[in-house]
Amino acid sequence: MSNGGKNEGSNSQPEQAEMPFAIVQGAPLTELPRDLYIPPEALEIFLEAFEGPLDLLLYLIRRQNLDILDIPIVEITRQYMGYVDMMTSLLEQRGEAVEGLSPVVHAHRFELAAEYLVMAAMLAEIKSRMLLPRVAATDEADEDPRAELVRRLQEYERYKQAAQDLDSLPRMGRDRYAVHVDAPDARPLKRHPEVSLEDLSLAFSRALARAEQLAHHHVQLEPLSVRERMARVLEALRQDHFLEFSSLFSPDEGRRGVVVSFLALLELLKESLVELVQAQPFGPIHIKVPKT
Amino acid sequence: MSQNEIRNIIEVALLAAEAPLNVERLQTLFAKGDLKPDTQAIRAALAALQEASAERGVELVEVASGFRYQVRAEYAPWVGRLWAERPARYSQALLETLSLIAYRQPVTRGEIEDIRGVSVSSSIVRTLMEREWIRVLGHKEVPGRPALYGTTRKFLDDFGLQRLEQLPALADVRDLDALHADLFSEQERALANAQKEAE
Amino acid sequence: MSQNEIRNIIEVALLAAEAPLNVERLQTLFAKGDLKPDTQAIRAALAALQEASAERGVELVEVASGFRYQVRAEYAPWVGRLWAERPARYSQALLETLSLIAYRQPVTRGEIEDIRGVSVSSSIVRTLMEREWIRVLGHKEVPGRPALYGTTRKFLDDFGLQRLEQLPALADVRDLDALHADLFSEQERALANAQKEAE
Repeated sequence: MSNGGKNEGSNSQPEQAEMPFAIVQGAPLTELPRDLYIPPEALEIFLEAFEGPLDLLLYLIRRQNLDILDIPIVEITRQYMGYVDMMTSLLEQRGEAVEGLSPVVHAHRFELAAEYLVMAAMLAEIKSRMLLPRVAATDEADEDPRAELVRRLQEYERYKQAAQDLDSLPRMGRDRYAVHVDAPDARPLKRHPEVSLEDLSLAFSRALARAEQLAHHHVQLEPLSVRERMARVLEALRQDHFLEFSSLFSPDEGRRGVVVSFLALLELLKESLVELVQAQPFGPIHIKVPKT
Repeated sequence: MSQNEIRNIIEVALLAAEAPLNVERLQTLFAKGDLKPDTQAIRAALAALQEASAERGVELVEVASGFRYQVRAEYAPWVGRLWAERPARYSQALLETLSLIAYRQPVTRGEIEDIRGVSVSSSIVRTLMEREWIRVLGHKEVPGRPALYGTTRKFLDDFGLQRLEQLPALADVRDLDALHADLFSEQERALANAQKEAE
Repeated sequence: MSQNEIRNIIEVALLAAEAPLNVERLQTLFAKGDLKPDTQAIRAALAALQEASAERGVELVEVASGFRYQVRAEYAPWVGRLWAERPARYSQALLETLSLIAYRQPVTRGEIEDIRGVSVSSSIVRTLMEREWIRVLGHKEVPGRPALYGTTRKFLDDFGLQRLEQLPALADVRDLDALHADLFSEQERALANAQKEAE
């Protein structure tokens, strides 16, 4: 990019380039880095402005016409080591709260600075390998040392662009707003758990199994038809308090029905749930709820 | 700015706002450059919006702090279904209690507790009552007059049964061979014989 | 149940719901007794509602998890005035991380860091999780079992998308030669040529 055209790549250029970068010691800092060397007083700000060494390198390549071979690698490395020392002593001296930043934040800065350092080291390696004469026989293994860096830069640039594209999509809460209408009269519908017949009989068998484990227990069970009839008689008594004995038996139920009704009545009597009353010999028999 | 636009802006503002908006607040949405509508114009727009939703499920109402859209009362049940709570599962204790009421009705809480060997919590009974699966058939005439529980028609309906006898036979419920004597009373055998004769 | 009623019910449900509703969910609002409309009837009602709001400030759109009413883009500026606070702006670091997760899912934090050349702070991951834009899809079976991240349905909803494929196309690898040329000077190339000749 030897012509360094102004419009070129302006999309991928950090916004910060057009305005004062930061105020450092009272003076606006508008100068962007010309190489990988970052003035120590602006270190934090640079670390914020760029998303890392790849981002900075991309910027330098696109905007500053960076010539890698012109970078004084030795000097930069020395300076980076200086930052590392400085930050370490800062952390040690000031302990927990440094300008409102937690030690964690400082540790993060430290980590970032280290990442720039790794980049500097990588560039130094590339440069040294380029300068050394190649051994002819090892063509394949001895790949162009720049290739890996170029590949990484390209890959990073794609996602840097994707991030901007993503940010320009209309977003809920920023460009689009949800609408909402209250329903003051609505109550959440109460849904009941489903129970299958199988669940029910399983629960029953479990209850019975447990009852039998209690040795003293002797669970006696009448057929369901009898229990049902017992329930029906009680239900009828609840309404009328007084039932005629013959009303329990309905001819159209057949013999089986009569037997069931009779057994139910016997069971009710046995459990003292009903009383039989006969006012006079051979008079009508009545069923009623016992008085206590 | 057209009347239609003023109306649309007021509508979306009311729909997007978290709380009711009054006329003054609605007016602030219009910058001076927009040919700020006066309160009369805002009121006219509100009236037009009210009319426009006459046939819809939402209505524009005025409450203490301003105007708001809300779901008409007639449509509340559908919204309630939207918020339907995920049903919790019933506890084993509840299912056992229900099965004992079904198979042993009429039965008191004490009798259920006797069989289960643990107490039956009131909340279980309440839940089963609320579900309309059980009902009180009467009271046992013993001290304390405990309620006698039985199952309901709804219980049968919900379990796809026509009669209680269609509940799985005890034979299916568990391995009966060893326990046969315990499970079937003399009465049952008598019933079985009677049935045989009838056939 | 008339078509108009079905339409009104769907409209209030969409307006009262906190999140988009899909056709199946809308169908569940109608109990069996209501002569449950089929999916076609629901879709027809949605189309009618879409048409009915053509002239209004709200629009009915379909996003990943279903249909929702939202303020039409043209009316967003007025609605924005309702809130004093500006909507959140996200850092480049967060957006880069999010786009890497969106385009490369399932992806580990380490893989994101490899591409970005810097570590991904935990607070970014936490923010994205809190927004419910990303989720853990599983764990990569390598030492340390790092979490594999992917985007959520809500991510698509919030960015107005129905499917991941609707994301802007990822740019092709850019002008490799140009980048290469920028990176390395003429001087360097001369050196490389000299080497080649020497070989």
